[in-house]
Amino acid sequence: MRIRKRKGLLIAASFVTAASLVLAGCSGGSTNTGNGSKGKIYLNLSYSGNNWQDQAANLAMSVAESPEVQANYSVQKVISGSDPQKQISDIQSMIASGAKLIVFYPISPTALNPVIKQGCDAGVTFVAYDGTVEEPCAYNVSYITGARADNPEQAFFGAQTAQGLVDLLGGQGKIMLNRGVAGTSTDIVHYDSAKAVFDQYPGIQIVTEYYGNWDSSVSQQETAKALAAHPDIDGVWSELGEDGVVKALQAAGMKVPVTGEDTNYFRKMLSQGWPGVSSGSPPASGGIAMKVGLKILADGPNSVPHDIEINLPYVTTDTAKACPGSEFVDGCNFFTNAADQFVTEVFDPALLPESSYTAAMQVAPFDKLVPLPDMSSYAQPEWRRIYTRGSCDAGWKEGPVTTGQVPPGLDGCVQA
Amino acid sequence: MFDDVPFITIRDIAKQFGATRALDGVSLDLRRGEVHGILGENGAGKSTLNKVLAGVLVPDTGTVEIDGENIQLGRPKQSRAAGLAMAYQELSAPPNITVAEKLFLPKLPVRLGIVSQRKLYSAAQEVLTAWGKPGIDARALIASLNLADRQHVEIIAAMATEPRLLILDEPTASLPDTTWLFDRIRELVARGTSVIYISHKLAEIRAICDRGTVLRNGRVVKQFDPKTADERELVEYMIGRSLNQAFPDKPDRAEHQAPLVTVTDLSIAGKVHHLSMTICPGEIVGVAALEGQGQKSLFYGLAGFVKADTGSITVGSGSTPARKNFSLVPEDRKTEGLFLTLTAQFNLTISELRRCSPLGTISSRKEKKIAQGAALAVNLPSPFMTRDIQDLSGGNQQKVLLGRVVLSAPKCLLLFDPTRGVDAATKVEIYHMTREFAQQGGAVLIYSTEIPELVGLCDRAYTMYGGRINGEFGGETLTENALMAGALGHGEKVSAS
Amino acid sequence: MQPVNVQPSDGSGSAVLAEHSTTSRLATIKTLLQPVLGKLAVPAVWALVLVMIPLSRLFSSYFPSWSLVSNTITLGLFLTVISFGQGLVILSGGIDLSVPSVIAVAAFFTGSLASSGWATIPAAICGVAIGSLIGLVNGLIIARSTFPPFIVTLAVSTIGSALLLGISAGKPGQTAPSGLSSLFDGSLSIAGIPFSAVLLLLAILVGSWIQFRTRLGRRTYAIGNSPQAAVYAGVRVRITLVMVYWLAAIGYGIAGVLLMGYGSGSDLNLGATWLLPSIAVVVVGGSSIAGGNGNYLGTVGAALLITIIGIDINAVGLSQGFKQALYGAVIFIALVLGRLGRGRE
Amino acid sequence: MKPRQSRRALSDNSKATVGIAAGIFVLLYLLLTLVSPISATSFIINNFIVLTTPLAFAASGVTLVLLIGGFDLSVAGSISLSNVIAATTMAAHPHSSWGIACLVLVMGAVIGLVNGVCVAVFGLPALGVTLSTNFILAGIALAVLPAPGGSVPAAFASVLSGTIGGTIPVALLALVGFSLLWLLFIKSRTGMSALAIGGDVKAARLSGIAVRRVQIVVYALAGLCYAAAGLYFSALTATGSPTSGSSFLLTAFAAAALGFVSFRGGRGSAIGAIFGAATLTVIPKFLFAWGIADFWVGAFQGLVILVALTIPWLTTKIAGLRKRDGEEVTVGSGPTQSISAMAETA
Repeated sequence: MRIRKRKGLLIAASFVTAASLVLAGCSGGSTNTGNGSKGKIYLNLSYSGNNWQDQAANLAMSVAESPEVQANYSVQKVISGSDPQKQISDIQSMIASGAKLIVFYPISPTALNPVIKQGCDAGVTFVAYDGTVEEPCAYNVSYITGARADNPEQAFFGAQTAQGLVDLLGGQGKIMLNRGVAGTSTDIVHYDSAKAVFDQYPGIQIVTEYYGNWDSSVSQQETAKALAAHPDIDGVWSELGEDGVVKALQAAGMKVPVTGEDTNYFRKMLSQGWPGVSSGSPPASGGIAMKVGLKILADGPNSVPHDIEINLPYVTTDTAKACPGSEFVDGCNFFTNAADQFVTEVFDPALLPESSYTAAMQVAPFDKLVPLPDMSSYAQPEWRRIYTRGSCDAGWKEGPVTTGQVPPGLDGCVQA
Repeated sequence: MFDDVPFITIRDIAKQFGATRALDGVSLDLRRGEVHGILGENGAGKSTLNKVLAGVLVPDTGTVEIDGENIQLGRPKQSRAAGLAMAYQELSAPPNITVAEKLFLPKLPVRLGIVSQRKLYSAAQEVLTAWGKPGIDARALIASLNLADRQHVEIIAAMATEPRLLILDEPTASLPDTTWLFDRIRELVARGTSVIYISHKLAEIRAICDRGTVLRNGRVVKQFDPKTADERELVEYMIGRSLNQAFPDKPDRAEHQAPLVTVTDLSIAGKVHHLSMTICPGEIVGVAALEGQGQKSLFYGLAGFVKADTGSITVGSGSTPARKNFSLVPEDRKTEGLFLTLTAQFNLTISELRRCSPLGTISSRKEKKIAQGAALAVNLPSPFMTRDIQDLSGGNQQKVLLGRVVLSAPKCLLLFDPTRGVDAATKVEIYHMTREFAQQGGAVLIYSTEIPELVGLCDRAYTMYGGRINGEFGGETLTENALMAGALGHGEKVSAS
Repeated sequence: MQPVNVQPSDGSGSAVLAEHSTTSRLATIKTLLQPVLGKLAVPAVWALVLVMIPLSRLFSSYFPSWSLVSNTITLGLFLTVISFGQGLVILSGGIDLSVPSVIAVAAFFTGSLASSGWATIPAAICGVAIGSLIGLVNGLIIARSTFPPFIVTLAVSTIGSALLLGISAGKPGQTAPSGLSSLFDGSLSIAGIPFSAVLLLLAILVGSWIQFRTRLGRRTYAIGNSPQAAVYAGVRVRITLVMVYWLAAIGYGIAGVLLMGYGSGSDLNLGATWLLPSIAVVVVGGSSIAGGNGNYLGTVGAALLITIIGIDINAVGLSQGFKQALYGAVIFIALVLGRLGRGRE
Repeated sequence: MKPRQSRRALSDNSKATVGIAAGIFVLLYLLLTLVSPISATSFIINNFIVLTTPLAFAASGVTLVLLIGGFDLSVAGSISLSNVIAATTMAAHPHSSWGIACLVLVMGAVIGLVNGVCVAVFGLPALGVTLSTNFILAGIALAVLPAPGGSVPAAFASVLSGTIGGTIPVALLALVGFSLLWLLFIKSRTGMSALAIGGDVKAARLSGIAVRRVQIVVYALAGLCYAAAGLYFSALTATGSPTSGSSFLLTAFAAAALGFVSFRGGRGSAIGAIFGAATLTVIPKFLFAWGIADFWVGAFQGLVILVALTIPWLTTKIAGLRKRDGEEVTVGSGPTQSISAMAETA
């Protein structure tokens, strides 16, 4: 028995060591370690393994690996996972290895503040995309408080999609809310701004709220459960994962207005007449954040505002239009043959014109980078600062914003 | 030398476990400085009694008084405070602590809550030397000690507390000899300690005890003076029936049959050294040995659970794989034999599932039929089949194990101390079943801690010492004294006639 | 039938020592209650399931409705299939943390094979097979060593997920083959009964057949009860353990494929939300967390019960915090009831 | 630094395993400094120790419970709750942060006490109880603070994550202090009893140890460790997050495994677990420096845990070889070691 057991464990141990050698070997080549001379740029993801993150990272890498950037910078992609400690540790390592620019998706708006402060003091430029961080020295590039391109007053994804749903229902009806991941500030911002709109219409009754975790599969399961309890609902407000909501409605044989973010399947349904509004977080922000970072390195810290708002996409049933090939031509906004969960907003005519479906699907370095326009028009108005920085600027204090923003009365900052 | 007013009075202690009454109104008196022997078979209630006295078990009824002061039973703290100390048979020392800790547990010498290492080890070494065992290292881990030393530590831990009542439960199970123990007992007794000496070895009780009591099925059946009591009469009180008709009669010796099982030059991992033996079909062969002489490795080796270094085991014609021919009834029912929270039927058929599941699916009809068959063979009442095995008595549990083994119809049956913790009536049944198995042409190898059992049941017996066979006895030479001598290591190599 | 907690015989090995029960009165009540509660765990869970249906009226004026039942069946199906595997592993005395990564691997390979031209069935079989490799590796390491299953399944599944992330180069999105999504889009329902009801019935039959009616199932009970006694009863512990973890992973793989069909698409976090419920359901179903006894029918009942509770909570829209606290409370109550049922461990 | 004691001292094998755990960490960190020299500067070392401390406390708490043969899954929920309570109350009363810290520690101990009572007095299975308390605590944390927020005053945070005189990290002092407390604990009566219970609970009860009392104390101390981990995490991130503890559920046990704590009880040291936590924290840095930062990181972490499991087995093998001539180690009336080892599954 003693002899057999030792032999068995030797097999286990050798299996383990062999596997690690194999991994070490083949992984060596996959990431290009920067050499000494060039400045170091890092793209640091936290979540991974879903379409949005993958497309944003591909666009950012497509920008960073373009020839003109490779001339004087080397770039490395680091995946930290959903453990705040791990992202803190990785950022510390990047700072220690002399990073110039870190473009990152923060796991939390607050947990990274101390380490970002350390980095800024050491001369590192931090640009956060989609998620925001409260540390002042970092730049935020996010759509969360963004306004619609056609009307700068209509801001906040939650508020605009809520308003869209109310308009589709004519101000009357029972609705359900499919929220994101509980305990995240992004979810709270969307929810509060949407609630502020719904509260202004007595005819609208919110029958239930549930958490789809920004995931199509979970959203579909939770929506199916909710539909069992409320088969008489008239509309669904949703964050990411709205394609799951639509599939649940289709399985229940219902066709009611749905508002949500920008998955390909949802826009395909919109184009086939499903009533709803597709707005939501554009993966293009990854590419844009990289370009913003490069501009800061080239033209200095004040060349761009610290708080950048990306326009809030807004596609309705009539404006949903399929793109013929794999390029964005004359206002088309989704691809017929793309996967259901492909996130369509990978193109921004002004800030990321080089973008394309192929660059979003796998890294395709852009041969010519279009310089960024004057970013001051994309600066976040002071009265929305509290949503991304957790507090108002100097000279401003918290209070309801009544002018210059629709819908009026949302929390924000007012002149002190 | 002390007045003979009773110092410790134990009044009708009773304890019921489910179906069986382990203790049925036991009363005892002890004088100061008296060594009182308690004699009884396995399963007579001896250990249950001392666990009640030690406060680890709560009796249903009964009181204990030491020097007139009543002890609240069921609280180990109270029993220890009242000056009572225990040396358990199953060696109550966790393997990962040191000798010093065991000696002082549960009252480790502390300064401000912290046990000072230096003080602990030096005090422990003093105790060990004081009690005649300087050879044991106070810093050693219990796991690194051999069985004898472990038993020494267990006994010294109890004695060192200078108790008013010391209880020793089968203290010599792993000791090479009794001289060290008896000297220490005499020293303690001289200082006024009363001792309850529990054993099933009459010779020891005769040597050390002032008075003796025989326990059977939880009741006091005989008080005796060890010096004068007649051995045969005491044994009959112990097993509650006349000695001879306990065992099935042995067939006349079948001369020169070809052996069914031949073991040649077997050695196992430093435990068994170049051992050879034979078992003929229809023969019950016994093994007598003290604890830890390699008999366990021999039995488990034959059953195929321990790999042999050298030597060969052949059964019948060729040396077919061990598992088919041997079936083992393991030593400790609870940890090695039974699936406690499952039903008796599950325990019965677990080894022979292949026969209950013709097309891969177990058919409950076939399983029930097979289980009934086995239950009949070991005459286990059928309503027990659906009860959880932990609800059955020790005897019935052992019968289930035997039923499982009979079911797999081995050529050779290996019984390792099968009657340990079994009531007297079931023991007789087990003896008869073993004989029936042999009569059907099977071979049986049985190890037992009780020499009289081996003498009564076996056709032939070996004695083992230090992993080697040092004696073979059969027919007239098969006597208790011969087996005991062989087991103790000074029997010369005697070949059976 | 009297429950016994201490062996009457003495001197036979280390007897299980009774705790000092406080008052004898409490002891007698407990001895009366125990046998009743012990055998009642499974029917109790199913009774609760039936009680919850009318009770759901409290949560929504539309309950109880046919859509409640069909949703419970469909969503309960996934938990039933996953908790079969987890239940088998817990029964053998271990615990399996590789649920999420096996689900993700199986779904990913099924999707990618289907999209590269394979027919649905072979793609699904191959996907499940690849996913089950994680379970096979778990079983091989656990059977050959004395490492704790908690850590082994954790380590192997971390490696599995990382390999999947590497192989898919972060591009996890897979669309389900048409055959699969038809399972759930109502097109296959027979007289209004969703096809998943048929799948659920199939899962219950196969699951209980394996646990109660096969040699593997019996041997798992034996190993979970006492690995030592299993060895001496001639049970080949090693091969059985390898089969247990492998079969469990096949169960998770099948669930992954079904989930992919349900959502007609998947990403790498498809299995993330199923690990803890799979353990909770086995506990609530009356199986002992330490292994050795358990009943798959109880687990299935608990899976449906937890699904219905999920639907009711969802109908009222409780905050996530309250939901999690309630979840913990349900497990705790099940533990206490289980404990009373089994008497002294 | 080990006092010269005979080989067969109290915990000779756990001293050896602590030595090996420390050795592995030191080796990896030296390798790290070779690959990225900057890691040797005191600033980076302080960063590293502050980063390791929460995991070190969590792993020590888990080790305490593993030592007595129990299991504690409530590590994640307790850390989240402690972090959330600390961040919200300190935001409201910034100047009494140290008082609040003590309150949080007491709260952690009380939570541990509840676990201990359920396991020891009611005899509920430890895995089941702590699984349910984990859910309950995580739920309460989410209810108290629905989204990341709150704040930890700079004074409190900078003390814990700062250095004294620019060189000696406070976190290092905290860990060294905790290790001394651990050495005292393991030498105390309760500590030794805990070790004995882990070895063989029945034998411990027969030897007169108050098993219940020790179990309750151990679970309470574990709760205290988790609260300490939560507090240090608050200092590290200067804020509260309702799901901050969720990643600790698995990393705490992995760190214990890397610290060679036995999962079957009776063997292991919190100091080993602290080095295990340090090793687990240095791995991502090491992989980062080596250029493996992409998808393969997770694979390496899983591999390291598996390799860590084989090392204690190797040491016992080597120790076993040295004792070749010694008497076979038999455990009381049980079967010989080799037989039980083969069939043993955790």
